[in-house]
Amino acid sequence: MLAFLVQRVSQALLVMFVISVIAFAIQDGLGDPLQEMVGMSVSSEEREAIREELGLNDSFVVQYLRFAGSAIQGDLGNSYFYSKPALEVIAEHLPATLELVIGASLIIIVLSVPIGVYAAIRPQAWLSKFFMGVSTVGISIPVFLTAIVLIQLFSIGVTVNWFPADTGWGQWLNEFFTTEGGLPSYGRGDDLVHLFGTWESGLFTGEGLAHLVLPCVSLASIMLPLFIRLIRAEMMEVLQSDYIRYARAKGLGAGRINFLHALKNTMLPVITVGGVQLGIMVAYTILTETVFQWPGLGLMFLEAITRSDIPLIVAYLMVVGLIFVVTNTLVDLIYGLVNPTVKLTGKKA
Amino acid sequence: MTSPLVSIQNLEKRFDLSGSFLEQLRFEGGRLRRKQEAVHAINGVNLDVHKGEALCVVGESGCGKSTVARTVMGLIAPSAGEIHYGGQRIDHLEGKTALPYRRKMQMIFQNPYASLNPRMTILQTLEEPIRFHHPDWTAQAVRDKIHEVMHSVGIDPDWGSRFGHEFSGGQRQRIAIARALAVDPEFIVADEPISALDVSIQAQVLNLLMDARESRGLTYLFITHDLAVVEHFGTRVAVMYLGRVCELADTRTLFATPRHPYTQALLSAIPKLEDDRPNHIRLQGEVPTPVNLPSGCVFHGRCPYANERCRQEVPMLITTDGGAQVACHAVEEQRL
Amino acid sequence: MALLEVKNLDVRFAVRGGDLTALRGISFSLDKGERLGLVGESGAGKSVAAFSILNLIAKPGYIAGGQILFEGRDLAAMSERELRKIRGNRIAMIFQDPMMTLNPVLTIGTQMVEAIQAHRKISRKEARAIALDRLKKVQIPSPEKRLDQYPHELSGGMRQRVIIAIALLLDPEIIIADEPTTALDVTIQAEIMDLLLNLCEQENVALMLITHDLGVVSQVTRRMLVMYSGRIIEQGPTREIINDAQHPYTQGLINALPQMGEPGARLFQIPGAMPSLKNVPSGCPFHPRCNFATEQCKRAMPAYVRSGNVDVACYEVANLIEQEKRMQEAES
Amino acid sequence: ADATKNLKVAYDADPVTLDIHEQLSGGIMQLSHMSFDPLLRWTKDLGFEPRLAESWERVDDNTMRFRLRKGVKFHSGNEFTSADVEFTFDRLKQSQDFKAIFKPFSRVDVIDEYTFDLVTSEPYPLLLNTATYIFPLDSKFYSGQTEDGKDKGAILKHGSSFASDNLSGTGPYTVTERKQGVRVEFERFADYWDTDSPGNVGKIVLTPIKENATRVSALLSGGVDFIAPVPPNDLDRIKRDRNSELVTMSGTRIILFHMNQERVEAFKNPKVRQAIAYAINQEGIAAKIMKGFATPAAQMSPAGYQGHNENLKPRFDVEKAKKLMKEAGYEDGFTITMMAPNNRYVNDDKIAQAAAAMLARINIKVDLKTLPKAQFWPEYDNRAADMMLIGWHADTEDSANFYEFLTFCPDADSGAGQYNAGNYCNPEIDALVEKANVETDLDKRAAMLQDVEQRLYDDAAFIPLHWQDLAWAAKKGVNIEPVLNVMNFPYLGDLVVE
Amino acid sequence: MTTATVSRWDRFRESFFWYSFKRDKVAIASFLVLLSMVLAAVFAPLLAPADPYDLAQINIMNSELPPVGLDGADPAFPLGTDAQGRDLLSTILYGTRVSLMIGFGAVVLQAALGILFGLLAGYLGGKVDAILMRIADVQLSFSTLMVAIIVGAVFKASFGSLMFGEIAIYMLIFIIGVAEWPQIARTVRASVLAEKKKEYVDAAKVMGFGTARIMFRHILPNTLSPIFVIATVQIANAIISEAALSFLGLGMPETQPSLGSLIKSGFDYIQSGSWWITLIPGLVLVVLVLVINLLGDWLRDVMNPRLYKG
Ligand SMILES: Nc1ncnc2c1ncn2[C@@H]1O[C@H](COP(=O)(O)OP(=O)(O)OP(=O)(O)O)[C@@H](O)[C@H]1O
Ligand SMILES: Nc1ncnc2c1ncn2[C@@H]1O[C@H](COP(=O)(O)OP(=O)(O)OP(=O)(O)O)[C@@H](O)[C@H]1O
Ligand SMILES: [Mg+2]
Ligand SMILES: [Mg+2]
Repeated sequence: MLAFLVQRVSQALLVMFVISVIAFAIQDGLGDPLQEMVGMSVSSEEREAIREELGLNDSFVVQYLRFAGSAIQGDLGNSYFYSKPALEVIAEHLPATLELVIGASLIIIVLSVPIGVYAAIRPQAWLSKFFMGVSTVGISIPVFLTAIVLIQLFSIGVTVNWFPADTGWGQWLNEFFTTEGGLPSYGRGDDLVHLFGTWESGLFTGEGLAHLVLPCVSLASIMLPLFIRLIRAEMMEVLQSDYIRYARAKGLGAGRINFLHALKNTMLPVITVGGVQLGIMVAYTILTETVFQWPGLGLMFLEAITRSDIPLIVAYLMVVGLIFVVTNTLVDLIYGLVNPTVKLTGKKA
Repeated sequence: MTSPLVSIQNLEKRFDLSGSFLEQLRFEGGRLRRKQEAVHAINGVNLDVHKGEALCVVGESGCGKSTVARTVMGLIAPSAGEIHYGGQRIDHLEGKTALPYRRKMQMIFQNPYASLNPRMTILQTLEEPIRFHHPDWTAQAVRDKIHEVMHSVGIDPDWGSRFGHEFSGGQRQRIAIARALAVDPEFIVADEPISALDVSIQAQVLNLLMDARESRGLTYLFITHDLAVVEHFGTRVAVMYLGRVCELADTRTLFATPRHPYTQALLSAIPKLEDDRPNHIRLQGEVPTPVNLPSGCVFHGRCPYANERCRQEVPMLITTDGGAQVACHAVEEQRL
Repeated sequence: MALLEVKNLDVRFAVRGGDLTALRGISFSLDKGERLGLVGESGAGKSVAAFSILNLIAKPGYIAGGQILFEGRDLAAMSERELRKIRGNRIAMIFQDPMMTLNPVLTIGTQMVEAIQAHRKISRKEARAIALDRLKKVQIPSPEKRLDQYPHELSGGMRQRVIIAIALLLDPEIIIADEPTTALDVTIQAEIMDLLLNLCEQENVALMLITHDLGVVSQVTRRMLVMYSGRIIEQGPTREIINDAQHPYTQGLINALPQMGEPGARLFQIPGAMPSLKNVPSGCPFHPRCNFATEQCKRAMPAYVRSGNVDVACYEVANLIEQEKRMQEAES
Repeated sequence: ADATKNLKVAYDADPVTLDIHEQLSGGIMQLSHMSFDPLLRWTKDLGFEPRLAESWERVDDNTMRFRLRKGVKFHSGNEFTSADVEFTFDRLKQSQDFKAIFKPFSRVDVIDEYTFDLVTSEPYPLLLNTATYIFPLDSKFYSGQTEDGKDKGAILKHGSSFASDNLSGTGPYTVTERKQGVRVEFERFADYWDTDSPGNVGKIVLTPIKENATRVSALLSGGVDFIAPVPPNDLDRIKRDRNSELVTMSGTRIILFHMNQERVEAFKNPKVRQAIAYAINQEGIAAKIMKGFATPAAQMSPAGYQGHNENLKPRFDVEKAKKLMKEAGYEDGFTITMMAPNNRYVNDDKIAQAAAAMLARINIKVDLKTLPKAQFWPEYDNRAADMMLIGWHADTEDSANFYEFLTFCPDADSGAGQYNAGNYCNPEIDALVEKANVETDLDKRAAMLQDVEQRLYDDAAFIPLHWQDLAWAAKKGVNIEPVLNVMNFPYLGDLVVE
Repeated sequence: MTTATVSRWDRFRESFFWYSFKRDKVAIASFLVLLSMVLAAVFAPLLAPADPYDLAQINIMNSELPPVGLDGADPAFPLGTDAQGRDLLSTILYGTRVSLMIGFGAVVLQAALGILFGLLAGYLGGKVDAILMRIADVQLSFSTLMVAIIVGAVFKASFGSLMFGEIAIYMLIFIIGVAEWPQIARTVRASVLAEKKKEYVDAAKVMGFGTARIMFRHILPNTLSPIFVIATVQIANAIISEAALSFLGLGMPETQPSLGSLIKSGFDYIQSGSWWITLIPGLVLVVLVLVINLLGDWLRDVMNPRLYKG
């Protein structure tokens, strides 16, 4: 247990160190942060002076050491664009992203488990085949396309008149495919509830929730098929095992066998994969947030890149790296609690 | 007595369980402690294998039989002790210097389904070791050799282009034996070569091994847990318990007069065709794990004759009047 | 009426390229309190036979014909609901590998209690009491502790004891034990067999013991079936078969045992190996390996003939009996 | 009017700071017009409209006297006086971004509470233009020290300063809440001086939506009431939408190519430059890529500017271009590199691609790179490619500003020709511009500047493409049209919502 | 040998692989679609009506023509034109080529790295394993997207923006390859760990074979089927990753478009009526990725011994 924690902490530190070095090494390649800070007509001397003031003219090593020195004290520098501590900026954007991730995770959990289990129990049923087919198509569509289509359908709405409107069924089909639109397509809405610190939440108001729908659905659309397939595959394998046969030989009902004996064993590997995917999902928010202009970390990061806001980029990468390590650690802890046969060590399972 | 072909001296093997230093640290009673755990797979084994004999090693699962075999073959390094071959210490040899012994010593494995590389044809499986050890041979010579070993284990040379999975267990085991024989070894370690096979096939393989021994003058270190096989096949038997040899004797002597209480229990437990009820010597207690070795005689927890001395003192192998070597205080004290 | 009577059972597996017949025309019966042995080489169909008795053949397998009469009711035709009332309750099963049969993520207690509650409407507490009682019966050290342990915390021998305890939970009429000790050491195997035998005798439970160890069969059972390639080729009283096997395969099986030969001498060996189900030879499936095979053997499966108390499916034996009969007739 | 209506606005960006002297950019100017008032402001037809200054008169060649409106209050409640103007002027001279514009000015002389003189060092024709940049700050509010001992008036480019988080102006809206990059909330200032203003919007929520399509969707799906800018591709769609209204104006930002004579020998030859000018189809680009949302240009000064020369017309003629190439001895063409930003101007990368395709026809092979602006500008400063695309808007709304930055002989010391990536140098023209810059007779000055345009045209000093049009869109009932102008500073204080 | 050895082809035709392929309509259809797309891409220079890289062939006045069948279409441009006036059919053919090159290239690189490191980590164990897997862990802490953004910036910094266009395709291959090697390395390592326990490895050791020989000749071939399965899926993923990067403006330049950058360049037009500029390449991309995924699914079913045992 101790070794496990020490190992994770060292991994987190290593991740953050590597990121910060890389990010610093490449900062020149990202462009000139001054372009966003001053107007076009400012002279080169003025610019030089600002550069000097920001310490941008120092050598890489000097800059890095300065950064590392204050980073150890928990100060990752000031964002050029936001003119305040990068961590503060991240703290402000984090809730939006977390809500997105939470919402998407909920969708994934609520849908993937029943669908995956069903498809494993009844692999031949047409509904299973339909779900599997849809999920294969699902993983083949890039998330930004999904998002674009969702906006078109549910925010803007489409009017369909492909079918002859003079026939009853044609009219019905037209109406079936015609969408109203009206769901919010950008941002988090105005009706946010202030929780604590910088945390404003959209989870408690109708408007906030409405704004969450499309971004969450499109974010979930990448991972959902993966999870359905994973759960189905694991469950099918578990169902083949001796202990399931044995449970049947004991005369247990199908419900108990499927949902206790099989599902519990199925979820073990799923938990591990889920942890990794959760980390990846934080990264995928870059795409979703771009399309939906969701004021979270991903959008902030992408804008920081176009603005060469190095301190913010570094801080973002470090925080995301940290989030990844932390979620994985949590997941491993949960795994250790749920699975009686493992004991936590520094080694990977 | 002539000098032994293979000599295992004071062999010990521990498998570390506790991992790196960090993982050994543990909170206990509010204090940080370092705790090392190891499987004591072998704890001081001495065995000599003489030319031409078939020394059988028996014992229950986990007693270290395979570990002995694998250390002898150099697959794992011993924690302590030495292995000698023809008077030469070999356990520390590596690379080129070990090659001559690789040829002289071969191994046959338990699981015929795993011991053949599934991506290699039979021909490739047999050809590779020959070419490797005799790079100077002509293609014809190699082919002749393959023919010869295939013939001697009774597999049809026509099968050469097929893959292992196309054969039954017995046939695979023959191929594995052919592979071992292809480099003309003197000494063969067989780790439970027949326990995965059906009775009717067991007989075929056992016959084959006996024929090979006859025609090629092979020496075997034969590992098994089937005492009936030992009785049939072995010239001498070593009975192991928890990493120690507890009895070592000629086969006949051992089966006629088992001395060690464990050997006695073991022999009585073999189900015989003529029995119509199990009638075995009942042992008490649970089998101890090799992680926390009991003090004294490792068998004392299950032994009906154990006394205080057995719990304290490790018994040494002593030679009894029958010629058998037994490690038991009760036997030494003639309580038994 | 026999407690269990299997009549002409056929089991097939629907695999690519057509059906494989794993069991063909299996018939036998089991009386109350009787102990029956089922021997044969790996792949002969022993486990399939065991599972099909409980109608537990997993897809792609299916029962293609025949009847499994338990107290006169056909299990092969029963609904899943009714079957569930029998499984684990009237007929219990012990699986081959104690390492794989217990669910690794549930405690022993849970797995015992659920088995009881699946069949009896009693409280958890009462169920636990029963479980504890059974654990005591199988002589597990410190049984109270075991209820809250997970399978991986027990040794192989203990797990098999737990499984026997679970089998006994609901006082079944029949226990089917599929190689209950193959994965265990000789000394432990002897203890477990002893235990199983004693319990069956005490409770008057019928035992169907599946094994490939003839020694065990002879120790434990009174009647035995010999299977080869999905068929029963010989059945009768254990003693009689062990002492004087009729079928050439049974004879070979017995003679190939190292116990039977002189130490150091070549063993009797049956040439070849049991065919896989994909290419079962025509006629008597044993004929390619049989020393006595004639043209007749290749053509059709021989019918059972009775020699003493033993039923044998072999032309050679039939011919011998015929001859004997004729000689007797000639004599008289 | 009662200010009771709400307005949801989506721009492509929100103001980066509340300190309007920290940066000279469109976003900040928009903020300035919402929360502050200038002394005077541009009208739609580029005239001047008095705001905080009620009137002005020239005292001498170098001095202009302004009279201030009385009874104007800052958001803080402080009274607005000449002292505030002086404070603001001094602060502007400190500002890194503004000091260049205010270079010709030497001081503000306070005459009395409501009168002051603005003094230049030399006669300066653009005095009033520049005065539109003076948005008086609340001197009392911005003086003194914060709790942690920092000067409240400090202008800090990075790191937070008092002024970047707090604001007190005289403008129609106070900032009630601001979450940078997410939203800014404005509320009508109750004591706003301009009681004649028809504006009836009480609350404005400004959300930045950077992605064009999303911004348009936001309007169409009813999420916001007013968006800017409108991407050219969506003009049609908005026009067709029954609930939305589109306003477009031809803008003043010129988009052009520089041809670097120092990198490419051939560009030294005026014939080659002219050939390129003939090869580029400005009309095509404006029609197809800009969807008609641009005014094809043959010069830098847009109509309305003093330098605008009516006679100069785009001269697309491939045959002529080929002929010129032949005359110049480059019939077989040559290869050049081209660079353009891809997220700075409307369709900038597509314009560059189209231009490259057009040059291919006269055998000039173009190796084109498009870059995000943060990477483009450093390359631009290095003059890293043979042809580079740039857009320019004259902060002074005056032609001379174009020449000073884009065609003057580059001089690192004076800063002249800072963005002249063509290294074009014609001292005669420069001298002419200098002369115009001290000519206070505006008609004479106009003639001089138009001459400059003509000469640059003849010389093909650069390749003008078009003036980027401006477009805004709003829900029906939001009467944006009257408050819009070519500078793109919507005077939202006067906005009427039905 | 006297026997007539069975030819590889016969062996293949008898194999389970071929058998299940013949029987699976989806697999056959997917394979045919993929094959035709690959062929079309490979022979794009022969098939395409125009060369989209040749700027002299483009006329701005032809821009945004709709596909044939719609009002205002020009038969010279069967799928219409994009905003620059390029023939969409040609750009799609060339774009598919670029996408496929990136997909395959990235996976080859991934596989090379993943196999090498996976083998080393799995077989040698100990420190080598610990170090390699730690690196993999660290790298997995970032998604491909983030790695790509960072590595892309490094590339631009070290090669300068001008060179960047030429090397963009190699850069993307490199980025996606490097970003995803841990996936393959882990799979390889897992199967090496399983294989290493098997006795044929011991048999090889007993023969005295060297480490390299055992790793590459004996173990590697036995880990190939899972590699093959994930490699297929990874091609699909690589193509999607590239599309995502292009969508964010970090991928292929528009002058040398991949399917992703075509979608991106059309994205601005989708709502203004010129939907075909985005939708047609989008559809091609989805179909391409879909058939690869379907083949991957099928391969998984065929090759996963756990699912077809018994
Ligand atoms: N690589 C290893 N790491 C850790 N422990 C090991 C390893 N190999 C063997 N052991 C342990 O060493 C002990 C002896 O194992 P060994 O394989 O020699 O037993 P065995 O007598 O051959 O048993 P079996 O009859 O089951 O083959 C066992 O407790 C086993 O768990
Ligand atoms: N799911 C299945 N699909 C196809 N064939 C099967 C399946 N399960 C079992 N079989 C076949 O049925 C035959 C009988 O198998 P069974 O498991 O009953 O043998 P067994 O006698 O129990 O052998 P063992 O001693 O190895 O347990 C075998 O040939 C096996 O291949
Ligand atoms: Mg072993
Ligand atoms: Mg079985």
